Parts: sequence; C-alpha cells; structure tokens
Amino acid sequence: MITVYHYMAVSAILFSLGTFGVLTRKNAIVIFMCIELMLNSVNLTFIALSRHLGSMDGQVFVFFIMTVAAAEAAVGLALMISFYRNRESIDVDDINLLKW
Amino acid sequence: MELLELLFFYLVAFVAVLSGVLVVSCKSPVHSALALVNTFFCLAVFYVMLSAPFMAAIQVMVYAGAIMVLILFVIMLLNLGADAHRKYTHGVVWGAICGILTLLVTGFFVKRGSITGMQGDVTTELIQGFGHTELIGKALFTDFLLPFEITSILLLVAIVGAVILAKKEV
Amino acid sequence: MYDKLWLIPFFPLVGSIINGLLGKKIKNEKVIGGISTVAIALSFVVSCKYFFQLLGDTDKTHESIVASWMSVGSLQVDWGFLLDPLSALMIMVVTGVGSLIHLYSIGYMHGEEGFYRFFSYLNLFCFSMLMLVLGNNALVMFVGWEGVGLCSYLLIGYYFEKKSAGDAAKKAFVVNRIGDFGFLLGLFLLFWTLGSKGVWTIQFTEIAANAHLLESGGVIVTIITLCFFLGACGKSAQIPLFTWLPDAMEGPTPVSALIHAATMVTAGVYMIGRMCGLFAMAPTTMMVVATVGAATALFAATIGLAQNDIKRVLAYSTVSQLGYMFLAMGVGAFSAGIFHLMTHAFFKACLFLGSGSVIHGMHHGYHHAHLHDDPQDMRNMGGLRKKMPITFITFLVSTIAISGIPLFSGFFSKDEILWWSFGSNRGHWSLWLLGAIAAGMTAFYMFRLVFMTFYGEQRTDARAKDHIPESPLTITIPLMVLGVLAVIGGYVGVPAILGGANHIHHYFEPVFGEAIKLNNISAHGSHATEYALMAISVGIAVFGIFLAWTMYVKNPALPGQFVAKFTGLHRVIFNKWYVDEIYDALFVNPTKRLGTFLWRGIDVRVVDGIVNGVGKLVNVGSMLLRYTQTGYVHNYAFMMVVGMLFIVGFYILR
Amino acid sequence: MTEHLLSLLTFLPLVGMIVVLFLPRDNGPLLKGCTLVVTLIVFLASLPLAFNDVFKTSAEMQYVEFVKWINIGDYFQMNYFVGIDGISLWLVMLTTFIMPIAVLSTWNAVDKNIKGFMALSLMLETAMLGAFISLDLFLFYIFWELMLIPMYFMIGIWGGKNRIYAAVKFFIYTAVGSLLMLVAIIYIYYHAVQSGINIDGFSILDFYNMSMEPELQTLLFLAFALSFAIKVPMFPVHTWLADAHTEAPTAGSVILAAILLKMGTYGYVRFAIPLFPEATQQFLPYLALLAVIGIIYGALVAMMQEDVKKLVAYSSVSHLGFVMLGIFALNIQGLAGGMLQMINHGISTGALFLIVGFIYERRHTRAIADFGGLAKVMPVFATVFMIITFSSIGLPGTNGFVGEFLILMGAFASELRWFAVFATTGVIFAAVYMLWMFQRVMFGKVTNPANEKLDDLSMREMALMLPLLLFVFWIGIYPNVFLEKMNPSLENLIKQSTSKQHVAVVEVEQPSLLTLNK
Repeated sequence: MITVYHYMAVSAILFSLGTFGVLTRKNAIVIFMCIELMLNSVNLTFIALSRHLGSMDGQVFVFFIMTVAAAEAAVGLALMISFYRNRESIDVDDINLLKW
Repeated sequence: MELLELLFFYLVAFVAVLSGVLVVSCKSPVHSALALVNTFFCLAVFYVMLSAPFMAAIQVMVYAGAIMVLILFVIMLLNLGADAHRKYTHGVVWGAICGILTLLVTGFFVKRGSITGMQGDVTTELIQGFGHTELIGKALFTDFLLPFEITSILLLVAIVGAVILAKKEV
Repeated sequence: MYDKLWLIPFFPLVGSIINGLLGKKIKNEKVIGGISTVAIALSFVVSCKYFFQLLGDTDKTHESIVASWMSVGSLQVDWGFLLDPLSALMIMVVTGVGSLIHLYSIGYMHGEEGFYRFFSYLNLFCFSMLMLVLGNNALVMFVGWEGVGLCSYLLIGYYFEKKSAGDAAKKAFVVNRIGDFGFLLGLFLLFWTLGSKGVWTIQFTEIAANAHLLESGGVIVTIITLCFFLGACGKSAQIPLFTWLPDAMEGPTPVSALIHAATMVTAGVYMIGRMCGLFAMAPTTMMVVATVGAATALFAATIGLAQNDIKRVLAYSTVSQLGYMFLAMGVGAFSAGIFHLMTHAFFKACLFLGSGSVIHGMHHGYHHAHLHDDPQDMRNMGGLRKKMPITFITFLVSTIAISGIPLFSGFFSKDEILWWSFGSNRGHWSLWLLGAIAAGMTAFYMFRLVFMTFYGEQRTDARAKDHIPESPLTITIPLMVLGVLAVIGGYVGVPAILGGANHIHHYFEPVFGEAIKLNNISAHGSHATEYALMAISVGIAVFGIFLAWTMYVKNPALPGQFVAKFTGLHRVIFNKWYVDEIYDALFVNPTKRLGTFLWRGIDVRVVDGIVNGVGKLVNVGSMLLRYTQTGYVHNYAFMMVVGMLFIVGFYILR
Repeated sequence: MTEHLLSLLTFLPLVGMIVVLFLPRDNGPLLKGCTLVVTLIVFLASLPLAFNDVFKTSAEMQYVEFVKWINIGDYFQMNYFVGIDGISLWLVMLTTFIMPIAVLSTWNAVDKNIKGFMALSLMLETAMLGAFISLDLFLFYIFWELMLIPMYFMIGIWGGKNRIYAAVKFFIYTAVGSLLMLVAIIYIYYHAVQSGINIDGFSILDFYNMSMEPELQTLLFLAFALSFAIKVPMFPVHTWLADAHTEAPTAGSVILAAILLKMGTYGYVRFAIPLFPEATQQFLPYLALLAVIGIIYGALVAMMQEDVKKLVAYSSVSHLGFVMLGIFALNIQGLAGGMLQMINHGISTGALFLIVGFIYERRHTRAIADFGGLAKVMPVFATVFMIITFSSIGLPGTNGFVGEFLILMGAFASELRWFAVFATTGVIFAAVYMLWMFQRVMFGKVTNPANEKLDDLSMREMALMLPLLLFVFWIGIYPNVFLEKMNPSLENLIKQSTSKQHVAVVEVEQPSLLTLNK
C-alpha cells in the first residue's frame, strides 16, 4: 500500500536535494532550477495531502504555485539576461554590488 | 497488485531522486536541465498515481513544456556551456550539512508529524465520477475566484517586468 | 512743589536724542553744540530753582514719582526722584560744570568728525549722571550708574579708530562692571535682609528709616556695605580697580574734565554719602574705606610724580583726590568728603580744561607745521605762559587750590578731611600721615606740571613753536568761570576755628546728621592740635612746591640726575608700579586661558567628544554588524536556510 | 471669532503653507511676499491677545478650545485642547512678532529653493504656536516634534559648510530627549487611568491636581527635565546649539534662538515644575547649579570664540542659564524675571543674529578677524549693533537689565542665594565678551580692503531692526505692561508648586497624630 508518507518522504528528499543545490551551485540558472525542484517537491506534498484529506484546496494551491513559478521564471530569466549583459557572467559570486 | 504498485512507486521515486541528484551535480547546465525535466515527468507520474490527472497534465505542459523550454532557451542564448576551468560549486561542506539537516527536519515531520487538517469529501470515486478537471474548475471558480483573478494580474505584471528587464536599453 | 524734578534729566535726554538722530543731517556745528548746551543749561536753570527752593524750605527731603517701573510681588520699583541737600548740591555741580564743559567743547571739538555724536553722548552722559544723583531708589540710581559707565565707554572710545582708545573704553566698562557686580550684590543682600525683617524696599528714604532693623556693626551690614564699596571702587577708581581711569584719558579732553574728574568718578563718593546710614553702622567697612582711600591717595600720587603726559598726571591726581574723598567718607567726615567733591570738581575741571586748552594750542601748532609729535607730552612744552595767558592764570589758580594753599578752595576741604582723619573716633594718626604725605606729593607733581608746561625754555619743535595761539573764547570763558570757582568755592565751608561758620556742614546736617549721631561719630581734639595739623599740612605742601621749583625751574638738570641715581625706583613708578601688567598676569590672561581651555578642552573634547563618541560607538557597532552582510547571494540564502532550520528546530525540540 | 482665535492663529500659517506650495517655484519675490503677508496677518490677528486685560486679573486659561480628537475607548484618549494664560501669552506674541522679521530677513539671504524654505517657515510657525498653546500633553508632544522637522531641513539644506553634521546633531540631541519625555507622558496618562482619577485625555489641568508618589515623580521629572534641558540648552547638553546656530541660515538662527530655545524653558514652567513639585524641590539645587555653570561657562567660552555667530550662540547658553536660574528661584520675582528674560533673549539675540546675518551677506565671512573698523564704514549699523550689544549685556534702560535684575533678585530672595552670587559674575563676563567682540568688529582702523566699501543698512534692514529696538527700550523702561499680565498666572504657578507639597506634608503628619492619640 502506498501511503501518503511515501510521497512525503520522496518530497522531503527532493526538497533537501534542492536546498543543497541552491546553497552550493554557482551558476544562477542551475540555482534557479534547484528552486524549481524545491517547488515541485512542495507541490507533491500538497497533492498527496490533498488526496489524503479528500479536499481540493491543496491542488488549487499547486495550481497557484505553478502560476507563480511561471511568472518567476519569466522575470528571473529576464533578470539573468540583463545581468549577463552587464557582467558577461551569471555566476552568483559576481552578483556582489551589495558587497561592502 | 498492490505490491506491483509499490514496486512501481519505488522505481519512479528512485528515478526522481536520481534525476534530482543529477540536477544538483551536473557540471553543465544543459545536463542539469535535462535531468530536471526527467524529475518533472516522474512527478507527473506520481500525480497520475494520486488520481490527479489534470495536475499531471499541466505539470507536463507548464513545467516540462513551458518553463524548461524557457530555461533551455536562455542557456542556449547565453551560450552557457560547462566551463571546464572554473569551479562550479562553493561551500559544499556547509551546503551538505544544511541539506542533511533539512532532510532530518523534514524527515522528522514525515515520520512523527501527525496529519491534521479538515477532512474533505473528495474521494477517488467522486473524482472518477465527476471528473478531476471539473472538480478543480469548481474549486477555482467558486472558493478561489478572487485569487484566481489576481493570478492573472500577477502574470500580466510578470510579462511586463520580463519585457522591461530583458530590453536592451532600459 | 517739587513735582517737576524730572525736567532736570529730561532736557539733556532730549538734546541727546535730537543730536543723535538728526545731528548727521544738521551738520552745522553751532546748531548742534547750541542744542546740547542749551539743553544742559536749561537743566541748570531748573536745578538752580529747586536748589534755592530747597534752601528756603524747612522740609529738606522731597520725592517725586513719575511712573511705576517694575512691580513684581513685593518688589515695587518706581521711576522716582529724590531731592535733598546732597542731591541738590550734586545736580548743581553736574549741571553747572556740565554747562561750562559743553560750552568749552563747542570750541574744543571744532572740526572733529562726528561732532554731533560727541554732543549726543555728552548730553546722554549728563542725563545719566542726573538720574544717578536724583534717583530715589537704588535701581534708578543704578540706571544712572551704568548709564554713566556706558557714556564713559562711548566717549573714551570716541576716537575708535585708535586701538588704544577702543581698549581703554572696554577696560573702563569692564572694570566698572566689576564694581557694578558689587553694587548689585549689595543691593540684593540689602533687599533680602530688610525683606526678611518685613520691609521690602529699595528706596533710599525707607532704607535709611529702617536701617536700625539691621544689627549695628554686624556681619550682614558689613558685607552689604563692603559690596557697595566695591561698586564705589569701580566707579571712583580706587585700589584695586583704579587702572581704568588713567587709560580713560584716551577720550577727548572735555570728557576727561566732565566725566573723569568732575562728575562720574565721584559717583562712588556720592553713593557712600547716600548710604551713609548703613556705612556708619559698619565700622569695619568704614575702616576699609578709609584705608583704601588713604592708600589710593598716596599710591596714585607716587605714580603722578613721574608721568610726562599732561593728562595722565591729572588722571593720577584725580585718583589721588578721590582717595581723599574716600578717606573722608571712611572716617565719618561725610560732609567734608562731599565738600571736597565739590571743590575738586571746580579745580580739577579747570585743570583738565586748561590742559585741553594747552593741547589744543599744541595741536594747532603741530598741525600748522605738519608734524605728528605728541601734543600731550610735557617734555615738548615749556614757556607757554606768555603764549596762553588766560589758560596759564586759571591753571595756576587751580593748581594752588589743589595743592592746599590757604585761602584757596582746596585748602578748606582738604584740611577738613585731614583733621577728621586725625581727630575722628573712626580715624587714626596713620591715616592722617598718609594723607599729609600725599598732599605734599600732590603739591610737588602739580607744580612740576605747571613749571614744565608754562615756565622755562620752550622745548617745542622750532617749526611749530610760533604757531601756538591762545584758545578761543568758548574755551577761555569756562576756564575763567571755573578758575573763579576754584578760588571762592571753599568759602562755603570755612571751619569754625578759622572764624568761619562751616555752612556746608550745616547744609548737610539733614542728610548725614542722623547717621553720625546714631553711631557716635565725632572728631575731638584741642584747637592747638588742629592749628598744628593745619600748619604741618600747609608746610608740607609749600615744601613740595619749593622742591618742584628747585628741580624744574631753578635747576632743570636735577631731575635727570635724580632719575639716573634711582633708576630702578623711577622705572617702577614710571610704569605705574606695573599694576596693569600684574592684573594681566593674574586675572586677564588666566581668564582667557580658562576660556580657551573650556572651549577647546571641555566643550570640544569632553562634551562633544562624548556626544560624537556615542555616534562613533553606533558607527563601530554597525561596522561590525556590516560584516555579516557579505553581499553574496549564497550567504544570504545560507542564512535563510539556517534561520528556517532554527525556527523549525525550535518547534520540534520544544 | 474670539473663541477660535487660537486655532485660527495656529493653523493660518499652515493654510499659508499650502498656498505657497501652489505658487510657481521660480518666482522668489512672490513666494517671499506671500509668506510675509501670512506671517504679518498672523501677527495682527494675535494682537487682540496682547491687549486683552483679562490676563491682568485672572490666572485661568483663556480662549480655551476643546474638541475630542483621538478616542480609543478606555485605552487612549486625547483631545484638541488649547488655551493660553499669562505665561504662554507673551511667548505666543513673541512668536508671531519674530516670524515676519525672520521672513523679511531672508529677502536676499535665501536664494535656492525659496519655495521650500518659505513652506517650512510657515510649518514651523504652526508648530511653535501649537506647542505654546497646547493644554493636552499629547497634543503638545505632537507640536513639539513637528518643530524639529522644518528646523532640521532649514539647517540641513540652507545651512553653511558643515550643515549636515549640525542638522543631524540638532535632530538627534533633541529627539533623544523628547523620546524620554514621550515615555513619561504616556506613563503619566496610564498612571492616572489606573489610579481611577477622572481625567480628560492628557489635559495638564487634570494632571496638575494629581498627586504622585515622590519616587515616581523623580523618574518622570528627570525624563521631562532632560528633554527640556536639551532644548534650553543647559550646560552639559548644550553643544548642539553652537553648531546648529553657526550653520543655520540667518532666519533659522533667529527663529531657533528667539523661539525654539524658549520651548525648553517654557516646558519647565508649564510642565516639569507644576506637574512634579516635590521632585522639583529635590532637584532644584542641582539644576540651579547647572544653570549657574551654564552662565559662567557659556560666557567664558563665548569670550574666546573667533566666529561671531558662535560667540552669539554661546552667549545664548549664558543668557538661558539666567532664565533657568530665575525659574528655579520659584518666587514671583525670579519667575517673572525668567519669563521676561525669555522675551528679552528672543529680541536681543534674535537681533544679534540678524546683525551677524547683515555682515555675512556683505562679506560672506563670520570670522571676527576679518572685520575691524566697520563703525567708520557703516555708522548706522554701528549704532544699531551697539544698542543691541548693550541690551545683551543688560544695561539698565534696556530690556536685558530688567530681566537679569529680577532673576538675580528672585534667586537671592530664594534658597539659591549662593548660586545668585556666582551668577552675578556673569554680568561682568557678558560685558567682557560682548564688548571685546564689538571692539574687534567695529573699532580700530579698516585693515581689510574688502571692508572699505560696505553699504550701510538698507531700508529693509532698518525695518527689521526698528521693531526690535522699540522693544529693547520699551521693556527696559516700562516692563509693567508685560509683567502685570504675567503676574496672576505666575502666582498661581507658585501656589500650585508649593500647595501640593503642603498637602503631602500633611498626609505624612496625620498618621503620627493618630498614633499619638491612641
């Protein structure tokens, strides 16, 4: 029997992997993808729990998350392009204008 | 039957996690992107297994289709091949500690956490009878109408923002 | 009857305002001078009216209140005037001598830039002085008291382009202020002490009437009177506050005559006379007053011996004569003090105006020859008696008067003082001795002045020598009038043993009588003693004149030999005992250094240091905190994750 | 009309400010003219207050207006509660009188961003008037803080070289104090609410009648006292003044010296002393000591200044020391003298800053060493300067004397006798530093060729100085006009700050009597 805990375990692993990626990678686009990974792991939890509790609310939330992710992708990638234009790099270590 | 189902679950889960590891570890962003697409497909399979076919569909369409294409597009546009000479990670040890801690914390929740929340009346039978898409639509256009409309504004803003940001001369 | 007293100070005030506001437009010197002179002359006329009215009146004290000034709780101060024999005499002197000096100034100040300014100030001075003597309470008196200080400041600084004039003016005002500090303290203490006895007042008549509430000879009354005496010291240039008066000679000569000889500097004496009731109750203070007076008389006289500037000699002579007046006040001879004040006003005004006439002549000569020699240096004079006969005669008469030669005014007043200082129960033979020696010195240096200026060879530069004219009438008329007064002024106070009636003593009876009687002040001694003392003092004076004659007429080389023999002593005396330098070292420079220290040290370093230090502390703290903001995105992300773990971990482990 | 006169006065400048904001920004004369007209109207409208004879007899608040404002049930209630008595009357008059002069003084001095300056001036006037008339502590606090903002910008934008430092210093110094006061204000309110006393918002009239334990009073008094001491400014917290004055534009200095500093002293008279009489008694010697130190210290430091404006600023420290001493004498002479000296200081020091502004406009320097011999070049200016100098020194016949005399006399008649003795030495030092400065600026030969051709005062500048000179002599010769309207309120104040003590003493004594009876 596949319980909700199975899904959540997978979700937890994916989330941790995403976190690890966000913290360690230097390429902004890869970091962006890791964030997408984390978002997706959360989506999985939502849907699993939605089914477990027999409510559609969680799925509606996933729907919204996807919208936000789409918007985020559009804006985030645009940011990266404009940043690349200025610095010839999308290495996050080069995003250091706030550095003292 | 159930055992087969469980085995299938483990298989898909394994692929998902493995793809996830590849996303994080591949040196070339293109490889990462492809691995990520793989993960997205695995998740779509999970959604189907959770009898949420509509979510699976848009997962494939929005994520694997739209977003990932966009990302790949940007990668190609900026010509971001793997730079052989530069380090592509930093702070692996601290990152790993954080990742493991996160895993512990989330794992703890999964193991110990009791699931609370309002028990709804949506059952597998209802989904099969009424239809998943219809149920989502009903929820969206009744209880979540206002957020749904606001989403459109969000998207509009995102479009405008993306255009402004990506324009050559601001 | 006496309700128009306010007219007396009013006229000069109006004159001052007219000249001050419109003088620049009028331009015509005769009109400007005329307005001022008429203003003060009108005051003189009114003063005469009231003076004679008072003489004929049985009631000798009259007050007239014009308006309320301040009224706060128990403190009620009025703009009020008081006419009694003391103030009546003072207004006569002020307006009389003042009128003459105004007239004199028209000639003397001819052609000066700021002519109108001078007359405006001069009138303002007369106004203030009249307020001082006429005020019926201590505060109105204080208005005049500070007002004359102001005018003195303005007039000393008249030639403000000269640095020395500016310095002298400032010094005069500041030293006067030190005195005013004493005056104010005395006033406050008096007000409070009487108030705690139930009488809240600062009116002179009520103070006099309630003086018995204070303990006679007690600490409080001694402190009060000492404070007032400090005020008097400042105004009347007594030790230790005398240094401003010689410097004040930077002002035009009529100013020196009016302010720094005849009127303002005697305000201290007048004030003690006004407060005689209190002073008589404090023997200790009286002793201090007498000692300071005698010491000043002698001390200033020694400095006067060696000065070469004609006005400076007169200035030290003024200080010395003021010392006599204080000596008189200190030994209880109040009427003698005021008597000397009056005679001194005549002969010293005459002397100053005479010296002004000489300077005017010298200046004229130098101007004609386009020279820039000092017209006030006696070493450049000599033999002027033929060139300026009227000036010479009046000057000589006044010099005789100041030297205390019998039959001249100074003799009577000075002798009265010396007798009281010997014979009074508040006096002492040593005081007399100091006074007598000072009298001899006075005779010496005054005749030295006369001989150096008017006798002997003319030492003026040959080019200027023949262009020294006698001064015009506006200058000589006041000289003649004052010269006559210098001779006859003393006859109002011929002492009984010389067959006189001592009118002035009886005249002052209503003012001083009670204080003297209550405190048992009297002078005792046989007629023989009195005659002997008189003879000795006259003898000393004659000896002084003889010495001057020997040194400066008969054998002009003698002073040079004398100086060569006592170089050190001469240098000390010539440099005024280095008092100015000592004050600079003791008070002025330390105060400046303290001010600099407080500013640079305390204000900037300590206080602002703490204030800025707090700011710096915040800055440093922020600097340290800033290092947590690396500017790297992954650090922020890392922190975010750590924070999330913390929060979630907290809920898990709770 | 009359019942809303105070509100009219207070908010008319605000209306004027809005009008100014709609005027074209590059038309300087129009902006200045409009502001001047508004301030003049306010001055004229305030005249009925000065001529109202009710102040001669009554210590009650007059022209009272009461409107409920913010009301959150039992938790918080504050009202728009204003009114004046003999204490605030002359300060209100001083404000309305000084403002047109300050505005007129900007005619040539302010040339950048005129619109902003004028708008801020008008806002400042509203805030100052509001603070003087507020009878609700919270309302007072609002106006009190509102004053800071325009002044901050005036110094920071139109100031001299070091203006940012000065503006920030001014702001932080004052804000630190006022925050403590805010805490105290709120505490008093909740203390009153908890004690179940019937209060009407933050009305000080109700707080006056409230008795508090001495320990509580001590803390609250310290909070108030510190806040006001910074504003006055008293000795150790005075250093903002020198910088603020030196850097501020002329009009700013005039307003700062003439009115803003009075907020501190007014605060003591209106709030700190009557609200906490016992604590006042407890701290009286210390505060008086600080006042006396301020007198002598300010004078000594002023003496050695090389910058005319800084000298005047430090002389303010000295003069306000006198004011504080008079107030702490807590008798009628001292208080009346202190109140009068506030007005005097406003007039004399305001005039001194104008004078410094005149020569600064001509020479663009304030260093004493750059001047000398000006009396020759500018005789009218010299006369005016001299009169103001002597007014500042406190020469009898000018306003300064009456104030100082009453203060010293009051202090001498109180327990602060020894302080008064030392304070009196300030009279000497005042003469030293003012005359020395005057001599160095005005006397001597013209050594600097730049000084040879300076214009004497223009008609506009004379128009600025004449009203001030009028008051210099008026207060000096006939101060009764001012004193008689202060006296009833001040007597009432003395009664308030002493009678409550008696009550406290009786409360302490009664139990012992009871025990004796048993």
